[in-house]
Amino acid sequence: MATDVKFESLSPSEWFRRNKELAGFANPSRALYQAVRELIENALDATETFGIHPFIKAYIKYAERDNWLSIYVEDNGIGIPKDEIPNVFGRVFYSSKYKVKQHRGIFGLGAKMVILYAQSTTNKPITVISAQQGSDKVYRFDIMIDTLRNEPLIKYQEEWDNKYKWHGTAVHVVMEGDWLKAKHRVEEYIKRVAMVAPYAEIHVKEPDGAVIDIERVTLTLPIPPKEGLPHPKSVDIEAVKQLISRNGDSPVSEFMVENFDGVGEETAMNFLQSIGIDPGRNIKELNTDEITHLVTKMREYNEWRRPRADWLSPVGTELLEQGIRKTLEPEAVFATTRKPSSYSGNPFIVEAAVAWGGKIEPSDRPIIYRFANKVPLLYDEGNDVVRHVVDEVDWSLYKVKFPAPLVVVVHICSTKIPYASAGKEAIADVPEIESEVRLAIREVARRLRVYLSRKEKEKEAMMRYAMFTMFSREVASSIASILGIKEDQVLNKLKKVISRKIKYLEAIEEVEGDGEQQQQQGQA
Amino acid sequence: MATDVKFESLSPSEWFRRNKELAGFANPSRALYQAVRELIENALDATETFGIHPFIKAYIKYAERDNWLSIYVEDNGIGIPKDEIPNVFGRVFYSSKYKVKQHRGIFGLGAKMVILYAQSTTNKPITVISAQQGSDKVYRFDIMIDTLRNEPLIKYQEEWDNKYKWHGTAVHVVMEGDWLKAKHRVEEYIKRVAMVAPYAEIHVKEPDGAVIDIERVTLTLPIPPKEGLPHPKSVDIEAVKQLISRNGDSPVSEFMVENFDGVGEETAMNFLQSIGIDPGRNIKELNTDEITHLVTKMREYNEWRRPRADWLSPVGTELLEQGIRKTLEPEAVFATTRKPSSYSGNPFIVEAAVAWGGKIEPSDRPIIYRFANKVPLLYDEGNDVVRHVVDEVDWSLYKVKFPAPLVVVVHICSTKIPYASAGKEAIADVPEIESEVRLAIREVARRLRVYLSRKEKEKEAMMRYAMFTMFSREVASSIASILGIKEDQVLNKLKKVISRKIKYLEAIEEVEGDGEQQQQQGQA
Amino acid sequence: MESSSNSKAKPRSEVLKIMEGLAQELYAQIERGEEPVLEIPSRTLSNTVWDPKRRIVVLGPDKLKRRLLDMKESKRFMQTILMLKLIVSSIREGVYPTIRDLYYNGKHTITFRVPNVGAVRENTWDEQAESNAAIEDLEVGLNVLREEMGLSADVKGKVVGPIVVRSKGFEIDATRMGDTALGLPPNPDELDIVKIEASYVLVVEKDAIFQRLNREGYWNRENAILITARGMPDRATRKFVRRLNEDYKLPVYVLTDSDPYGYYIYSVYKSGSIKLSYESERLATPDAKFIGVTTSDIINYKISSDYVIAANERDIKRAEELVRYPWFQSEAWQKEINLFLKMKKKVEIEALSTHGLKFLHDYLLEKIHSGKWIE
Amino acid sequence: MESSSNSKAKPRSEVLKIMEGLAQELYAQIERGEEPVLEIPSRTLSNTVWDPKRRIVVLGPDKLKRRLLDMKESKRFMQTILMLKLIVSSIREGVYPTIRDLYYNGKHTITFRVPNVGAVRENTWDEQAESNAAIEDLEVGLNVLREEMGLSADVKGKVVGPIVVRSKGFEIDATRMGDTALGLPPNPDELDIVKIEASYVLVVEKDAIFQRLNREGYWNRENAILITARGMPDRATRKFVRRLNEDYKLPVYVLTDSDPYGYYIYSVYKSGSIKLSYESERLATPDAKFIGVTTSDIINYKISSDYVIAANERDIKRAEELVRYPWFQSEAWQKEINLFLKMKKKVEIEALSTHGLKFLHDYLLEKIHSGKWIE
Repeated sequence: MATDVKFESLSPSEWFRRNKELAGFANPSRALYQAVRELIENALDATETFGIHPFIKAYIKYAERDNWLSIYVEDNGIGIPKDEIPNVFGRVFYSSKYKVKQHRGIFGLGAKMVILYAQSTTNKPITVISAQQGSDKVYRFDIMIDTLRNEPLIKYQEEWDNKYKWHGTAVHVVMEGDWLKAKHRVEEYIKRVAMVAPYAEIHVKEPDGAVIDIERVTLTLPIPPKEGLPHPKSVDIEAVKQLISRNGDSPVSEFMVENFDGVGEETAMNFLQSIGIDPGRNIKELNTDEITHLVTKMREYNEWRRPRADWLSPVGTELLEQGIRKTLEPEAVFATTRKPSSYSGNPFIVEAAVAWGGKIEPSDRPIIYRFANKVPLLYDEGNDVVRHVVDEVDWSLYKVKFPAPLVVVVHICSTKIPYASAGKEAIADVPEIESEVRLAIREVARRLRVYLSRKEKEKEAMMRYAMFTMFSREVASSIASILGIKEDQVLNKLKKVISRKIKYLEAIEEVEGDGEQQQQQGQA
Repeated sequence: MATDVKFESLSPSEWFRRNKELAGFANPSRALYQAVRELIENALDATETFGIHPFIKAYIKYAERDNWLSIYVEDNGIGIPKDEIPNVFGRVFYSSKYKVKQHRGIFGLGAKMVILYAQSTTNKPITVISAQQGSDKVYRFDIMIDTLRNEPLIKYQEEWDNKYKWHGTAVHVVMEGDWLKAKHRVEEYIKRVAMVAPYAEIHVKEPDGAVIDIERVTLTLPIPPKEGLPHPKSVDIEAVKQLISRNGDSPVSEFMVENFDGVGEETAMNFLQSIGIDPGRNIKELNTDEITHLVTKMREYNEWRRPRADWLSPVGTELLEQGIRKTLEPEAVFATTRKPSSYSGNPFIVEAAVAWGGKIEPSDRPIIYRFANKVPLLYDEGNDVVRHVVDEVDWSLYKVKFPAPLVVVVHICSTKIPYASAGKEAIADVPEIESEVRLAIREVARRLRVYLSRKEKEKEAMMRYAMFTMFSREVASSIASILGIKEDQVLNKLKKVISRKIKYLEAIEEVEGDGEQQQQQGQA
Repeated sequence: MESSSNSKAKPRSEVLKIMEGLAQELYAQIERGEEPVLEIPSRTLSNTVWDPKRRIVVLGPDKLKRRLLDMKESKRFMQTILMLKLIVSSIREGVYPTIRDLYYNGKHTITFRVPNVGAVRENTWDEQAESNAAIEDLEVGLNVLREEMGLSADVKGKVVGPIVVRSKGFEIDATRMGDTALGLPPNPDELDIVKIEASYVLVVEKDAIFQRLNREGYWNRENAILITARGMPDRATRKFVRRLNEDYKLPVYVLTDSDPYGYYIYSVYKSGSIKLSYESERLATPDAKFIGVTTSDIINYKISSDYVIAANERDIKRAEELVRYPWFQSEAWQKEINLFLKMKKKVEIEALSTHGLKFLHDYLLEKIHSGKWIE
Repeated sequence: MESSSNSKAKPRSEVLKIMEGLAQELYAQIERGEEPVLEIPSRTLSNTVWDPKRRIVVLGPDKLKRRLLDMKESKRFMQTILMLKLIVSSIREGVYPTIRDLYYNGKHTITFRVPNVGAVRENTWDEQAESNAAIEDLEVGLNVLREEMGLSADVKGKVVGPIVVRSKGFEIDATRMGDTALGLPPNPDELDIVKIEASYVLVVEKDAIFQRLNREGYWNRENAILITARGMPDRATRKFVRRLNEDYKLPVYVLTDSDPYGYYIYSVYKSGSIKLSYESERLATPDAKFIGVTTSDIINYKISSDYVIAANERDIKRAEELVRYPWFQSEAWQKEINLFLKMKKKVEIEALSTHGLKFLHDYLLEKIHSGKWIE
């Protein structure tokens, strides 16, 4: 009498094809924006991460049907090994980015979703052309995904001599899309990418003929991130079990030193003794309960060294200022890169900048540009920790009165960005990050205050001279009228008094100004 | 000179373990709420969908460590076949719900995420006990997931005689969680579930000793949804290709009639001729371009029958009213279930209700309860189509003046709910849905107006009598004072005039009232 | 509710009889078994008519019937009759209540128990606006002014200059006040004018300007009666100005700030307001002439933009109303108001002091004696 | 800026000399090469002192030095001296400007070109508040009242009753006004009081009540001088009331609504305001007695809750200020204001009419003759 229920298993690619919206491919306009974005981020990751100045071409055109678009993105990156090309594009959950290291993309899903969406809507394969640095050949693959098996289907394959020593990757795809609705999003995205990557050259051609040419402003590149180890506070039991099954044939203390960041020999010994596990036992011998105990305590223990930030790649104060100067053309900009910090074992660095005046339009509250691992966050600002912190700041302390031409830029880079939602557009209110963001903003705000104060003071001195002279004239005229004498007779005498007074006041301010500066340094 | 980059492939379960937040398991409080929710939704799907009155027990307790919680959820559903139990709980992307049919869960991910989260944080297996209807045995499995292979690991297995003819499924899990932060969310969730499932009995025990007892109010069950076929407007090329490879050995016309909803023989012929494909050709013979052409046109064609709603299961007007009456205790409630409609080939039904007065607290705008496929939506209301529509309504037209004790309940059921974000908390502004929501709300609002009008009119008649008498007394007293005569002398004569007038007015209103009612029917 | 069309002041005894008559009429209706009905000239805008010959707005022929047994009118009916009683009592007792006194004197709560609803409570009136409306109903319905009923009110009017009046037997000579002034009584129709030798009447919006002109000897030099009511004139001041113009044919000149509020003050002296048109017949001075300050004075007298104030929303709105008033249809006024609407600028009397503190006198003489007024 | 402590009225010629003296002093400073400084008694709250003997607030000994060459004070210095010139001119020309006249007369824009900034433009003053402050500075700094300087202002005060005054040679007998009243002049110190035979002075907040009492023969029966200033009294009315009390020892009774605004009106007659304490010495009547309406009258005279008005935020706030005023520290006043703060209820004079339209007279007689006033 059992009710008849059928069960079935889906491959990851089939599952994501059915649930496209979960990866941001909800409708033709969103999908188009997402596709451009995924391809450009892959291009950036393939270049600057390896010390190459990015030179990216993105051509978007209308294709054979009304609502079909062709997207072509080419980079000058390190290229992909011939044998890996089909899997990198044709197998969901296949990636080089599953590492403790800062990447733009991290889910290993982006490029595959582009293909899945394209083949579902236009039934056309994606074309990938790639050559590694120094490769004699250039390889081309036309790929689709066999969604039932989560495997690449190679539709066409070709190779030719690499005459011009080209290296990089070019991707061409035809998919359904809605350019009119996506245009603004795409353009805003490119503009913001340029803000944190002033060393990149990006050329975009849009279907309607518009062209965006982002020129390189500097040859300086940020230092690429290194590949790292997980920090003991950031792991879960499952991850440790995997490490044990892979590398597990050594004493527990050695296992810990070799497999985790922030664990020295002495720390490992102290820790293990404190939780009652013999450091000399082979890790293999621990039973389930002991492993549970070990990991639970690892996450609670507070004596580990901080996670290293070597696998992070901040933009850097100078590049950030250059990028902002170029994209916003402000009167002044002040940026800072904070020291590394961490939350739950994940290292992160906060960078912030304020830009003032120039071509920035005054508005009723600060305009915010947010970035996470150099990726611009365009939506859901109200939920973001940065907006919360910026709103809390009492800007009047920094001599800013709204409406004011003020932009705040915040970049958070981390091996794991804590997004507030799966939409990946807002960063959650993690206390450690909130605190760093606040300190970073305060630091640049203080420098803005010094700048504005100086401007103000110069203006004040001029105004004082003007006021004294104007009002003295009026007073001289009144006294002269009452006493029946000549105005000049009074005024000339008054002018002497004024110039003595002004010299005196300037001398005083010199002294006070020094005091103020010292006080500010004390606060910083 | 090629840069050394390593590539690796991840299993779906490993991928989701690393990206828990994408499935709503972002932190201990969110994960606890999400786990309770996934298990209760599975329990409801296993019961009412198969004509069983749900009887669900959910016990949440503190476990051996401070931040560990034990969750036990038992239902009286159809049970799971013995052989399927390990896969259903231990293999990501394995489900009975990948069908064109309304379910609460649809991703086939929920229960697995609970296990993944539990084993990652407490290293304990999940315990599943299940028996199908009429089964002689009850089966128990203790399961973990081998995340590297996406396979269930059976840690323990047992079976015993089903002496009490029990059927259903019980799940027990121990996981990290934050009850204090999750408590409010869990309770609000249970309360809202009860609102749309008045036929369910739910008992919840909370770690702090609190108990929620949701009693059954009715024995009526909504008609369970049937399993359906996809509508031609809702498919993509990849899906059609899969259908062809599975069922593809028949003429195109026959293939269409058999595999799609809303396609009769004549429609299929007309369609195929209009796009230039010979209906008699075997579907197998179509080449890639022809399939692309076929599917593209299928999605554009407007002559298909509307998708059927047989695979939807609305709550129903009566049950909805009962549920609302029970949970909100209002003075009056009016509900409606709209006729099925569709967007992009997906059928949907909108149900709406307004509840007024009673224990509802007056507020400055309508309080909204939103449901999608009977799942309460608790967050992100500002983004939801329902909030937009409710805010647009000019409630004064319906005799509602704020602050008012007004609740609006909207339930949208569909084979595919168009969520505005991956957070699954807000429904997007799809024009077809927006329009149905507006019509549904207007319909119940009109009934509210009739109710409020009648109440008002009865009160008015009483007030008129009171006013005439009161004011006549005052007038009689004044006239008597001026003329120096007795008040009664004037008043008694006036009273006669009043009673004649009142009878006359009532006769007139009888006639006017009929007119108004006719007018309202005209609008409806 | 029949009304005579006689516009002369009535003694209080005659007023009493008229009011008692209304009560008798209503009682007669009730005795006949009829629903009590009050007939009152309608004070709606649509029943407000411009009388071009008399140059005032008057009430047209429309009357409204107010019924005791009509939900919309029942309370208002009761209020009118309650007020009738209150005023009748005050006349009989020989007191002179203010309209606020009457409001309190008549305010009380009446209650009635209704089945299924409970006790219904209703105040005879809540706001003074309601008791005031009842007084207006009686004024219009019986053609009797509140002053004739003996009601007291704020009186803002002050007078100096060549006029001698008698009140309650005492003669007051307004040329012999020094720096003080004669404060007008609530019902100036009761003043006997014993002697009047003025060439004209100058009405000044602002009290402080009135004081200046008085101290600086203006009326003496000009043989003029100087009057102020400190801004918007009360009824007594309007009645008095009208009397000087109507009975003694004295030209009346009005000096206000140059802004729509000032124009409106002039307008009230001249013709009343549309809303209170039932008063116009008794209170308006259609002959009143406006001597400034006008918008074109800003240009003609070169008043620097420093002393000119930007008009606000309310000024503009008021000017847009004024320009449509029937008594502002003269070419001169249309020009002035439209100029204002174009320039959107106002200026105060005192701004003339930019040309020196004595300039005000020169300005007045030029306006009055060179015929530079408008009307 | 030395000031004499003489508080008698000064003739305008003497005032002129004092003002010229200030200009001479400043010029002397400038000739010596010193920065011009004005020394003015400080009008801050901290320099406002309660003089328990005289029962008024007076300015304490603090003086502020205002410097021409201090950014914070430069403009204010200029404004004060500009105003000095304007008033000197008006005295010399024999005109009597209002403070608004002076505002316009002195308002102009001064400009100056600054390198790198451009033309800086600044008005001598923008708001009348600024020119008024300059006048106050001169009054305090020179110890000369604006009335003595001959400035004109709105005068709201009216008087009737047994008093004969002389102004500019004319005698006016306030018993012989009938229904009219004597309007006070801007500077009542210039009035000669020829004859005064009253038993007391009754100051009434509301003009309409004043009219009622006048028409109903109150002052005649009571041999009292009746005064009103229509709400908040102007300086002239306060000066006049003070003179009747100080020079002729007449008791002064004040009748207002029962609300903090009414109490405040009484307070202004009695002691002035803290903010304008520099006026108190010249304008206050510390002997003035309050006869009501008080909060406890609501209970004692059984005024129904229908006629009682709920106090609003502003009332409460004002009462909380009043209760701390030094001249409200008597037991009776503390009781009344605290009762108000407890009940949060106000009531108007006219509410007494709930006991009949003649009840007001009974109330006044009881309050005055049975000593039921408070002070």
